[in-house]
Amino acid sequence: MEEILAMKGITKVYPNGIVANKDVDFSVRKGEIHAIMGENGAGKSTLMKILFGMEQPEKGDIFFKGEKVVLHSPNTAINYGIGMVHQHFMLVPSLTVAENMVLGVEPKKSSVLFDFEKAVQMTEEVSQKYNLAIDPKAIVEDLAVGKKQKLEILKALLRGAEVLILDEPTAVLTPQETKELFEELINLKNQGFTIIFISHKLKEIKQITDRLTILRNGRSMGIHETKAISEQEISRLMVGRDVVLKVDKKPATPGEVVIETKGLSYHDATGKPVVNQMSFRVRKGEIMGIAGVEGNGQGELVELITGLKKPSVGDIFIGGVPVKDLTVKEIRNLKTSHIPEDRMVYGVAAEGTIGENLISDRFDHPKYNGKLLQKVKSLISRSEELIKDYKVKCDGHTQQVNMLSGGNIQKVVVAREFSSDPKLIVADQPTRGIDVGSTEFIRRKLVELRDEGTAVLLVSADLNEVLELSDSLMVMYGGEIAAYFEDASQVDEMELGMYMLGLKTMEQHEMGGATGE
Amino acid sequence: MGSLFDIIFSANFGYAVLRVTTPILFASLGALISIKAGVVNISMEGTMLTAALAGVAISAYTGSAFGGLVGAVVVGMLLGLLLAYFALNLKTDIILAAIAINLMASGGTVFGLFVISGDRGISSSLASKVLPRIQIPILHQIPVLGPVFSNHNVLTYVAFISVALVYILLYKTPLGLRIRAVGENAHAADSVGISVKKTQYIALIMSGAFAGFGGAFMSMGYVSWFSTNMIAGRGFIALAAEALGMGRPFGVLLTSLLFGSADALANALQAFRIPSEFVQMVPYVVTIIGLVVYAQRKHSAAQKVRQEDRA
Amino acid sequence: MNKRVLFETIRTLVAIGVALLLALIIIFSVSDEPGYALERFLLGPVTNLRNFGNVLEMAIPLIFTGLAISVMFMAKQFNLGAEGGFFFGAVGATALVLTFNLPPVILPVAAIIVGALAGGLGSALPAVLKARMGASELVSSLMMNFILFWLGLFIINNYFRDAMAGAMASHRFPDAAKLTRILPGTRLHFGIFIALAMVVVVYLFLYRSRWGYALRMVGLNIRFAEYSGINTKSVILYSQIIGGMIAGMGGTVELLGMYPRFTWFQLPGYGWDGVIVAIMARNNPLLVPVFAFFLAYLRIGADIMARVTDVPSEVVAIIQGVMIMLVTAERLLAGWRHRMVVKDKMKAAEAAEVEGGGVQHG
Amino acid sequence: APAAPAEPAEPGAPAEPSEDALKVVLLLNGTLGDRSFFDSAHAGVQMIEQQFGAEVRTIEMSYDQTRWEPTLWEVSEQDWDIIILGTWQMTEYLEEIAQEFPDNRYIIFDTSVDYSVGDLSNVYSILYKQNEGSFLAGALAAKVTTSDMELSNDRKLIGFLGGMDIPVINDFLVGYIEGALYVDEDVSVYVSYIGSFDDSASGKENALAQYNAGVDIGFNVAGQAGLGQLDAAQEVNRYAIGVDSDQAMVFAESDPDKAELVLTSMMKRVDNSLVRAAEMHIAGTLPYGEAEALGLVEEAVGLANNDFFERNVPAEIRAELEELAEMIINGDITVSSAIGMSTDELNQIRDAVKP
Ligand SMILES: Nc1ncnc2c1ncn2[C@@H]1O[C@H](COP(=O)(O)OP(=O)(O)OP(=O)(O)O)[C@@H](O)[C@H]1O
Ligand SMILES: Nc1ncnc2c1ncn2[C@@H]1O[C@H](COP(=O)(O)OP(=O)(O)OP(=O)(O)O)[C@@H](O)[C@H]1O
Ligand SMILES: [Mg+2]
Ligand SMILES: [Mg+2]
Repeated sequence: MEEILAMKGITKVYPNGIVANKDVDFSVRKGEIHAIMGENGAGKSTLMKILFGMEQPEKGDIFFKGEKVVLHSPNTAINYGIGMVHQHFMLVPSLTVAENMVLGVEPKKSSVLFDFEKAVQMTEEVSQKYNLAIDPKAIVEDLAVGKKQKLEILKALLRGAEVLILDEPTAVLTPQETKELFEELINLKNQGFTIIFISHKLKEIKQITDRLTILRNGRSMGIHETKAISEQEISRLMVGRDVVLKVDKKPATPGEVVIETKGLSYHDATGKPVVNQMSFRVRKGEIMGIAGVEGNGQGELVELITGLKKPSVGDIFIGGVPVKDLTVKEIRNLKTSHIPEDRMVYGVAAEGTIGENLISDRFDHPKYNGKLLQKVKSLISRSEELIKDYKVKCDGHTQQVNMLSGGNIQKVVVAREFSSDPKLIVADQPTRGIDVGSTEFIRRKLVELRDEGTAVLLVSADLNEVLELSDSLMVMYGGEIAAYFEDASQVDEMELGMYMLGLKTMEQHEMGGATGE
Repeated sequence: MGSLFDIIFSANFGYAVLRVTTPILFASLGALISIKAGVVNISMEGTMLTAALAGVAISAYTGSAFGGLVGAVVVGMLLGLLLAYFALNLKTDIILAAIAINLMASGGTVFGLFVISGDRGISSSLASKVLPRIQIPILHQIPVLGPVFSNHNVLTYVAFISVALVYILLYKTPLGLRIRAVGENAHAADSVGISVKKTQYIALIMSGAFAGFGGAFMSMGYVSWFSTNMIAGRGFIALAAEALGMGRPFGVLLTSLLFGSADALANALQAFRIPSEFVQMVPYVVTIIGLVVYAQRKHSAAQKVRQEDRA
Repeated sequence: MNKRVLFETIRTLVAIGVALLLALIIIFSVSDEPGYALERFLLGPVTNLRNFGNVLEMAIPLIFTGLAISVMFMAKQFNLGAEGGFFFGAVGATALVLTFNLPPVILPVAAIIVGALAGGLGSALPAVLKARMGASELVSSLMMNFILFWLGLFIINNYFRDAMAGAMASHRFPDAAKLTRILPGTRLHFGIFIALAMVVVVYLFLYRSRWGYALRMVGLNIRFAEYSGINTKSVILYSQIIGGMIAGMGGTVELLGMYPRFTWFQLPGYGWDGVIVAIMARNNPLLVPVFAFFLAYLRIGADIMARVTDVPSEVVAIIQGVMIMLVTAERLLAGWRHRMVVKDKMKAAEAAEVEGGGVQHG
Repeated sequence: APAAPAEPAEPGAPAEPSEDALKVVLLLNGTLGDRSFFDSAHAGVQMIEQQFGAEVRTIEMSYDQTRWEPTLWEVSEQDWDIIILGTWQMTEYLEEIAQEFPDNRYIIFDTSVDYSVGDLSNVYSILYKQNEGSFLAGALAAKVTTSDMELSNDRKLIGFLGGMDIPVINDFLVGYIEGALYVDEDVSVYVSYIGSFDDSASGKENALAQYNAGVDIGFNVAGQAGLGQLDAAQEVNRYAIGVDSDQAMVFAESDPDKAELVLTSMMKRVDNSLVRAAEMHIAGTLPYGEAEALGLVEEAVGLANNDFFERNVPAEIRAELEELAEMIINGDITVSSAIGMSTDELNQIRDAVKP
């Protein structure tokens, strides 16, 4: 098979001086699925952004079908038939699917007006051709993640891409959705498309890719035949040491109830219940996992517990205290910690320094304040401790957070939330988009805290994670408890999937006492 | 002298409202376009002022009112271009750049006037032209409506028609789609090969053009000369009108009319011996009240916006 | 970091250079003695004590409004009410000094407090509207400027007007109210110390106090602040009210330092200048005086030029505008800078190569 | 071709110092080209230049208050025989600086320094009895509105368009009202304040509101903003009275139709008063250390007596105005002034004639 494109000696330095890629060689063959792997901040997205003309390399050449090309804008890349599905979706929320589809290549009618009907029609055509079903008239912000992803792929296909770049497409998908996606990818591959696939999940890589390229600290660790290389090897090449993804944890010793909800409901602006009649308990020293497809109310549930939203009906008790009417601050004072789903939106102030971000929950604590002024020294030393303990890769507490890669940003959040000796931790997608190294680290910490007697409510779309960490487990569907398992170790993935997709729902009695009825 | 009631419901009052509204409407439409593209243009005041002078000067020079209008609009666009160049290419803070433009306009126009006419206050020594008024055939005969809606300056009609045009531009054309996309998520637009910069350039230039129309109206329609600082804050009022307009052309129309009415009302109130300071406050107080009302219904509004964006 | 400082300095110098070049071109086109005009423009302010005094005098109000805007912008509250706050603060102060006759020192101090309160009052409404119902503070503060202006005029006209004065003016201030002149031959007054003290206070408030921390976090990412348990509504309130108070102080200090009575029947415009200063200073209180001085120098130099040469004073406005825009043009020389960065990053990378350490954050 | 701006001079001293020539400098706390007040003052010094071969210079300090005091200092340090400045805003600076330079001679117009603050024996103040002039304007307006002139209606309603509700403006208003009432007890006056001296559009808007309410002749006292009244007058075809300078002349050549409607203007003849002062200065009779209020007698105020006036105002009305002027001059009529009036007194006067 001939190389459809190749990158030679690519070097990229960002304006802030970060060297994202250094002399990277990279190439893909026509019709293969090629993985790019590497820790957070290894330079994967950057390399792909260069390939898609969004970033310009300082050094290096790009060859497309053997001839040297200069990709000074996404436009040129698109014209060469390169399409990209970005890690963070590149969609305009308020517009319809069809409008997003044709953005930049809008069909016209009577030569000046935008032809919406035509756009809809075009959308339908591609989605049929590659059987990726989607409603052209739906508003994008109302779509589920999986759909958004389909839309992104369709966008690329509509623009005639023959090389498809997918940046961490599975990070947000359920097993079913992932399976579906993989089928689609295989099917595209068979139609002669070339696919570049970024992921942190070794299993997936092994499952569908032909070859893989590993990046570390912006350098290429070589191209490998997927079959020929073991997971151990891969992670060693990525992290520079062996990584044990299996967290060995001893059985839980649950104590008294830390958090309990009774008939908890939340109705959104339009009045429809997003969280519906949820009653459950989490005990001291127990990790309760909540599995479920994104957008089935997990997010709202978490916000209700942490005080960001106020329940429409029902009660929440933390350590026996009703918190329904308490402020976020008061709830945090009950020793509740919260790892938010979207670190960039809630978890950090991206332009703030690491130090500032580490103290946001305790900046006003008497310990750190005089009458008028803060005790800067003690704040700084505290930050430095945390940076050390949580191995945040940075050059000091004064560095801006947005210069860290996602993995390290997440460590900053985790450091802050875990270090306030919490009685309850609400962890929402704690390891999303995080490399194996950091993932391992964060999961260990969770288990440690559990063993020290913290109650953990773990929400994750990553089933492995839920299954691996949870002592008990709950599935949410349509804002309700679709299933509850006293003992998480007894559950199998596919069965969970059924509950997650609402194909199955448990009866009250099946769920047993633990949900507190 | 009749009661306030008679005044407000007199045809003259209605006519005045439309006239007072015109310059504000132009400017707030301009502001709207720029904000939709994610670039705030607060240099409306200065741009209108400069355009007002350009219109007078060029119409006097060419002897044609239309020539003056074109000149004013072109100058408006040039200032939009200037703002765009500094904000988008040189990355000067756009608010700052706009304030600087306002600063330059207030002094520059006086200087310009002096160079052109030798006067520093008013351009009356120039034989500048005035844009024609238009009698609308049938409407003109109809009792109440005629006096209110007919026989306005041509630009007043242009302003109101522009509302529809801007709506079509933003919601029915590819360019509009791109402008909104850029304003809402520049990365997304960029990733599909839309040039964010180019789109924002276009938006700022268009907003300048509207300011140009507004300026032309001030000096070639509202009054028949240019005089220093003649915009007298209308450019800022327009920003308020835009902000109140829920980011929608017809919303902007309503809020501009609100201003126009409040202003005309203030003038009518002069007849009753209310302390003049309070009379002067009326338009601004009305705005704040409007702001409060709007803020309370924001939510439902926001959803309306979404519905229309779907269309 | 040091490299950045160096670069910033070079960039600023280049910007000023370019701006001056443009200024020269403009001056050439309007003047018969361009060389002399430019010389006056640049050196006028330092050629004699009074002129230099004028620069410092003008810097004082700019520092106050610059600080006021910085505080509000730091919290991402786009309240443009410094203009009205400044004016209304002065009105408040006038009311006080003409009503109570207190001994020296006490009187101006009381006046400044009242002025601050008046200014704070002015920005309170936009703040409340924002906190309570999310109404755009930009709009309401713009409107408040006008309302405060007319309200102020009403108060002066009806309660403190000097009937014998040939124009709208309050009665003369008692001497006890005046801020002492500190530099003979100039009008430079004690206010400069108050202004500089405020710079320090505001700095400590923003960067060393818990309220300042909360304020900055709200500015950086309000959702993060909420999530962290910060009371964002109260931040929205106090950031704007404090901003208004600082502006009000400024109005008072300017009035008592420079004027024998209240005679403003126009908004003095320092609010907008404050925005310029604040943006130039990137909301950093410590940089505010620097850019306030820069702007004041620019203006005084320009006035001198207009006064002693044939360059009309209006041209100056254009020159100022160009200067402000260029000096803050971040992208100026960006290309050069990037090459600079790349070069030594690559070096660092090579170096790191050797120890095989992490390099991306080098 | 634009008139060259104030001619340049070396800093420190005026151009080639010649011993005998009288050196006169005029400081304007505003700019030339206002077609009014400051232009009139400038015209005055130019007459002085011609009539007495003086060497003159005009400095425009612009409207920015912060520039005024420094400029006055600078000029005071240079050697001029007469330093002329104007408006109330300058008085307090002058009171301070004049004492620093006892050998300088200062003339300040349209206001008076407070001679009680110290030794100001080197300052001569010129006040204008704008209330006297306005009295005539009011009388004219009343005559016109009650007359059967073609554009006047049968309502006895006249307009006053002020810039802002401040004493100077109200001094015009008081005279205007008295004049009107003197002619006809039941004339009422529609008083509006534009709230600005720049916004001629708003000036027009307010004037139209007045005309639409039945006003058939109005008096504008609002600088540039007031000019909006002339546009309004033309639009609804009513009469207007200008102020400060001869506003008919502002449009005489560029827009004659408009000029036709400006029956006359109540002028402050700053030029006359300055020439008069210079003359007395040379003769050594100028009463420095005093303030003089110049009115109709000194021809320092008065209605513009131009062709439009001649052509459009009936002879008998003009005659009657002449008489009134005489009666004021020889004291049979004394016009009251707003300067020194409390806001309440003012309100009474305004409410009395409220339509
Ligand atoms: N726009 C940018 N400006 C400055 N630095 C950046 C930018 N984007 C990325 N970086 C830095 O470049 C390095 C590589 O980033 P990149 O996005 O390529 O990592 P990645 O491999 O995609 O990591 P992840 O697995 O978290 O997506 C990181 O250290 C990141 O901090
Ligand atoms: N403008 C920027 N300046 C500095 N760092 C940046 C910038 N943009 C992105 N980064 C950092 O580079 C990292 C990688 O950049 P990218 O935009 O690919 O985000 P990402 O890789 O998707 O991050 P994540 O690991 O959270 O998925 C991001 O995590 C972000 O922290
Ligand atoms: Mg990435
Ligand atoms: Mg990632």
